[in-house]
Amino acid sequence: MSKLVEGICPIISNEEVGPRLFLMRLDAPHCAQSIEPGQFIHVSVPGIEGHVLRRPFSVYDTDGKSIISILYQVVGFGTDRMTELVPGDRMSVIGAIGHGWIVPNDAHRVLLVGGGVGSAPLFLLARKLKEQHIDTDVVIGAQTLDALVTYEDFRNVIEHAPIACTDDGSFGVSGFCTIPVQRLLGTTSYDMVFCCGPEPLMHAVSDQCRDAQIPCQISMEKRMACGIGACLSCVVDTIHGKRRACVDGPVFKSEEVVW
Amino acid sequence: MSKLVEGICPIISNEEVGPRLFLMRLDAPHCAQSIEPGQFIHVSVPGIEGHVLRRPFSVYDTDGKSIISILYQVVGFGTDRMTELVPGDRMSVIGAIGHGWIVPNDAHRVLLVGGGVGSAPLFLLARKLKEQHIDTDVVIGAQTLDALVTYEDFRNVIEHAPIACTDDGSFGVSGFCTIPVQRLLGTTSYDMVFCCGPEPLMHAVSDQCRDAQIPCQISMEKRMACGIGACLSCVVDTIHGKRRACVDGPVFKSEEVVW
Amino acid sequence: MGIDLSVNLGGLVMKNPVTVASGTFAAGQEYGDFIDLNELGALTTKGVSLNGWGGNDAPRIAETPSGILNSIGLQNPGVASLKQHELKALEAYTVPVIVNVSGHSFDEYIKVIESLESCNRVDAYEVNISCPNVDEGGMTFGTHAPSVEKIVGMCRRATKRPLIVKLTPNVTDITEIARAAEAGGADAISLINTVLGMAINAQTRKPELARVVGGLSGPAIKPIALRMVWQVHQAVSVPILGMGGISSGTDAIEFMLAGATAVAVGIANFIDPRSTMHVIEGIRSYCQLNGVDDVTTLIGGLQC
Amino acid sequence: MGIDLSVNLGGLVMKNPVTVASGTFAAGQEYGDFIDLNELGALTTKGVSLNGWGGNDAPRIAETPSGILNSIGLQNPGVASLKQHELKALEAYTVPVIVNVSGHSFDEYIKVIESLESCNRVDAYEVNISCPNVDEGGMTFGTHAPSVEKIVGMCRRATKRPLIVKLTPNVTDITEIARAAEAGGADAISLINTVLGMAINAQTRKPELARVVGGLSGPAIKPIALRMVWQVHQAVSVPILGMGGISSGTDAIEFMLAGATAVAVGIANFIDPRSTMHVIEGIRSYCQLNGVDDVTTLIGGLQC
Ligand SMILES: Cc1cc2nc3c(=O)[nH]c(=O)nc-3n(C[C@H](O)[C@H](O)[C@H](O)COP(=O)(O)OP(=O)(O)OC[C@H]3O[C@@H](n4cnc5c(N)ncnc54)[C@H](O)[C@@H]3O)c2cc1C
Ligand SMILES: Cc1cc2nc3c(=O)[nH]c(=O)nc-3n(C[C@H](O)[C@H](O)[C@H](O)COP(=O)(O)OP(=O)(O)OC[C@H]3O[C@@H](n4cnc5c(N)ncnc54)[C@H](O)[C@@H]3O)c2cc1C
Ligand SMILES: Cc1cc2nc3c(=O)[nH]c(=O)nc-3n(C[C@H](O)[C@H](O)[C@H](O)COP(=O)(O)O)c2cc1C
Ligand SMILES: Cc1cc2nc3c(=O)[nH]c(=O)nc-3n(C[C@H](O)[C@H](O)[C@H](O)COP(=O)(O)O)c2cc1C
Ligand code: FES
Ligand code: FES
Repeated sequence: MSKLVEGICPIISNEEVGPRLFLMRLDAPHCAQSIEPGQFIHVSVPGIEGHVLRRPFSVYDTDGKSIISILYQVVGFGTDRMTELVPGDRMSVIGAIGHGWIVPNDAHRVLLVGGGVGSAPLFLLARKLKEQHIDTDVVIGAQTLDALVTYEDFRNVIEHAPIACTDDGSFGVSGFCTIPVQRLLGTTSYDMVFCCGPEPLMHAVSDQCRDAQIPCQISMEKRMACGIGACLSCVVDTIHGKRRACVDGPVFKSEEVVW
Repeated sequence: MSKLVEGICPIISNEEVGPRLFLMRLDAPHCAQSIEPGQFIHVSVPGIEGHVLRRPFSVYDTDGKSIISILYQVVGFGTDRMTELVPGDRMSVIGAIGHGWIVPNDAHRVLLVGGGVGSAPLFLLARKLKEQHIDTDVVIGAQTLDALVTYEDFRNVIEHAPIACTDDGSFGVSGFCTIPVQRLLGTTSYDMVFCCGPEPLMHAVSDQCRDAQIPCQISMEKRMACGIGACLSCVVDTIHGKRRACVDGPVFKSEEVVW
Repeated sequence: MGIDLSVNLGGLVMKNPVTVASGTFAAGQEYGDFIDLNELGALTTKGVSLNGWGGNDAPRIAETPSGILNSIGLQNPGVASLKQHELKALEAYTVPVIVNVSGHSFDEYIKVIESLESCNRVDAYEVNISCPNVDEGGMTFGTHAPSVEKIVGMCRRATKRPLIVKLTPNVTDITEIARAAEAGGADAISLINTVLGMAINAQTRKPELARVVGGLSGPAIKPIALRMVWQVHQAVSVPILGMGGISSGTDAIEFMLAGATAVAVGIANFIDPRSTMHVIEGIRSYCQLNGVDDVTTLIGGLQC
Repeated sequence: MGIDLSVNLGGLVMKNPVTVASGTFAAGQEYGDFIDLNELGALTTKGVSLNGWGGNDAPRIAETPSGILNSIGLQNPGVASLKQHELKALEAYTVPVIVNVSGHSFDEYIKVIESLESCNRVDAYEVNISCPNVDEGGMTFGTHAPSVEKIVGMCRRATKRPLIVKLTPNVTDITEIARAAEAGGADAISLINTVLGMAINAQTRKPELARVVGGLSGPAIKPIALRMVWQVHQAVSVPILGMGGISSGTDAIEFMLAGATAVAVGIANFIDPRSTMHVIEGIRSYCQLNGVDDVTTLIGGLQC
């Protein structure tokens, strides 16, 4: 992990892209130039002075020079307030933080599984895999079609069309991501599965991978205070003991996690 | 005092009119139609959720139908946040609250003394005095000329030009309001003096009036919680015991106040 | 679905679990412009002493992060005045009335209650034992278990009406105090009163309150209040009236899950004079959304 | 004007009054990207026990109004590991180091101190007596004056280094505990540790923390902390290290006016990793603006 920097970053755009889903672009050269897929930023949302913690968000995309974007879902006070921010407003951003996805040197074919906004930290990975000419399948799920906001982005980057799942069957597979994942694991020999989403999904996919004997990495979402490794708030139980999601993760090998 | 109402009021305009001085116009028919000079509103500033109290402001002016305005000085967190509000934003407003200035039926000539933003609650009074054809002198003070923002408004309403004082002598009398007040009390026979401003000024003017045997009313600024008479936060020591500034005041007869 | 919001707080039947925190609502009249007082589960009046107290000097309040400090000092005109004016005015309403009782000596509490026994507009007493106790050398009654048991026992003998005892949070072990109150005969326990705090103005180098220290309340203390309600719920069998930073239905539900039978809305009334109504509506819609048809099933329902 | 910001905290000389609150700063390395650790008045490390503890299950934090609850549970790798790694790494710095010491028994505290006596990178001890005490049946050491005097006395005999005793605010009378610490031989008193609290998720009906209860800190508790510093300043003659919600120079000045000789920045580090530097700068500019040329003249300078 490179040196951490805090920057006061102007917002470039902040658009609603789906139900309670927003894409925010920030001018954050200190992150844009060093970001690795799977890393996150820790932001201080302006105007929530009674809520004292920063909020962590995966970096969704970057131009590699100055702009980064995050894809966020409105779930509480802070994300609600974020929707009110307009271009020119500023946020303090610490980043890029954490250990991201590790692509094995000899990988030929991999599977990406993203549930809900869990697909956010996978998009930069998809780009990187494309650059490295690694054959990539993508399974993404959402409650409804209009929440499947990353579909087009993935389709533009990877060779095969992403496999979509919707809880309500409004598009693609009807049901959870685990259905197509099970099928793919049975038919394709992957070198690695990368998964992010709600914890039950990650747990299920980890089990599927273990049964299929395919290595899997997952990105843990734990409540974070400092976000830089100092407070021990964000621990994940692993076979090596408690590890900090912020700096020892957020990406962990699924076989090391104790659920 | 008429029935209290809470209304969610759109902001019509919010302009900087002097150093750290702003004039905000609100669409508040429930206040505009019933307001009496010297009454105030108790507002809930949006976006200061870690600061839990409402803020009280005197009503500066009204069109008598739907619009009221307040003249506020930036002194802390809430007023600072208020400067960021733009037309269309809304504030919860309780009002109009309190007992305002009482103009004696037989008054012929009166003196208004306003120090700093203390001139705010006096402007509606000046209008009323004009309607009632009561001869009115006005003394207003500020630190500097550019903070003397109510000067023009008073001049447009009252017959005599207001007497201005500036601490730095940049306009009018150099020094505090008490200097011209002393002179006027010696030369003119007033039926009532109405004074609002910093507590030391009100105390001094009260003493001057007592010595000159002219009745005086002052408007007390006390920290307020409920603003409607329920919590006993805002008490003023009077010869009748403790009285609530919010509903028993904010205007008190100066001879009743125990300093 | 008809949702039953009614609760029984140690003999006091409330049609919904919401009352107000003493001292934030006077005796209700001031809020009459904003809400129908009869919609409350109960109305709790400002603390009353025998002959009245003048209270502390101003400034009496200071704003702190997500809270306020107050040092009103239990200003009140005395029990005779309460009966003559406020309780008389409340005859126009049907809402149950809880009278909050203060005293500086064992004797004063009893005299206040005795004076109120003849008044029909009193449905329950809330005995505030956070006052400095002259009998025991100025120490607050409520911090010393034997004093608590003694004062509660004396109050118990003075009335058959529901007796709610209000505890101060400024103690090492709230369960010890709660058990003493229960042993003394309390029908219910009310908590928490304010947390002792202080604010300083760095510029003037003076305290923000004339009285120097004051009582902290509001959202800032909600975690402390919830913890104490939960601890006391496990320690005693009498019902609990929970308070401390409640401003929404969700807050109220949290207190009920922790073990409160009813809740009181305090400084939220200052922020929004209709807070109590929002809390009641919030409880009702929580029940609706979660298929709860009897609100009492939530009491102590925390899963841990 | 040269402003003298240096203070003497019970024998520990600090070039400015600002350290960090134990547990919010690890042993400093993580903050090295943001600040120069040598600019701190002192650096206080995370609590260490003899053989290390695993701490509590996650979730370990919850956000509350103007504060956070934590239930880290003093996770630490043990004193040997601290010496080998963190204290070794601190040899590259000149900042004075305060090591925060934890234990579950009288004996454990002493063993931790004894183990650290040989290490030159320790400039003072801060003994955290808020842990559950196995010797006295699980009750927290810090809530019982005789235990406090005993444990402090034992630590005192184990070291000649400055001994700071850190008190829990969860007591009826903080001055009684502070006097016991002074009697036991403390060179300084540190306060406050976190206030016991709880948060509940109404939707899941579960506590927000796996451990159910946790410690409240942040701006929400500042009024409580200020009040206790002020009370203790009047009760003892040893210097005080004040903390609880400090995030600005103004906050720090308030604590010093209340009686603190030095201050610690806690969760403000999480919000802004440069907080400590802002606090130091804020103290300096307050002194400049107010003609204070020696910061120690502010200590206990409250006018009331
Ligand atoms: C490494 C990491 C990467 C993340 N990436 C994304 C992303 O790309 N897009 C996105 O929409 N969300 C992401 N999240 C979740 C996001 O941090 C939360 O949704 C957000 O903090 C909620 O804030 P709030 O104020 O709206 O909610 P509140 O409920 O008010 O938050 C209260 C507290 O809980 C924490 N919290 C709430 N939900 C979560 C959660 N799911 N995970 C961790 N902490 C939480 C908040 O940070 C805050 O401290 C990520 C979380 C982590 C740990
Ligand atoms: C009846 C009345 C009428 C007022 N009319 C006006 C007016 O027309 N124009 C104007 O600029 N100001 C007026 N004030 C003062 C105004 O209320 C305060 O300046 C404002 O509340 C400061 O809020 P803040 O958040 O910026 O300051 P902060 O310092 O952050 O406020 C902290 C707390 O102290 C209170 N407070 C701070 N200063 C004062 C004060 N001077 N008087 C009372 N409470 C205070 C706040 O309301 C809040 O509760 C009036 C006050 C009263 C009581
Ligand atoms: C201004 C004020 C006055 C109070 N007066 C009393 C009182 O007279 N008797 C009493 O038992 N509690 C009194 N309290 C305490 C409240 O009833 C309540 O216990 C406390 O405020 C916590 O609730 P809250 O956080 O919702 O305000 C008072 C509180 C405030 C803020
Ligand atoms: C995450 C966290 C961990 C803590 N760990 C310790 C500790 O190991 N030892 C200790 O004495 N205090 C510990 N504390 C308490 C702090 O040192 C401090 O007393 C408290 O947080 C109040 O300061 P604040 O409000 O500025 O955070 C911890 C606090 C937090 C938030
Ligand atoms: S959030 Fe502080 S260690 Fe991970
Ligand atoms: S502010 Fe509550 S009585 Fe005046």
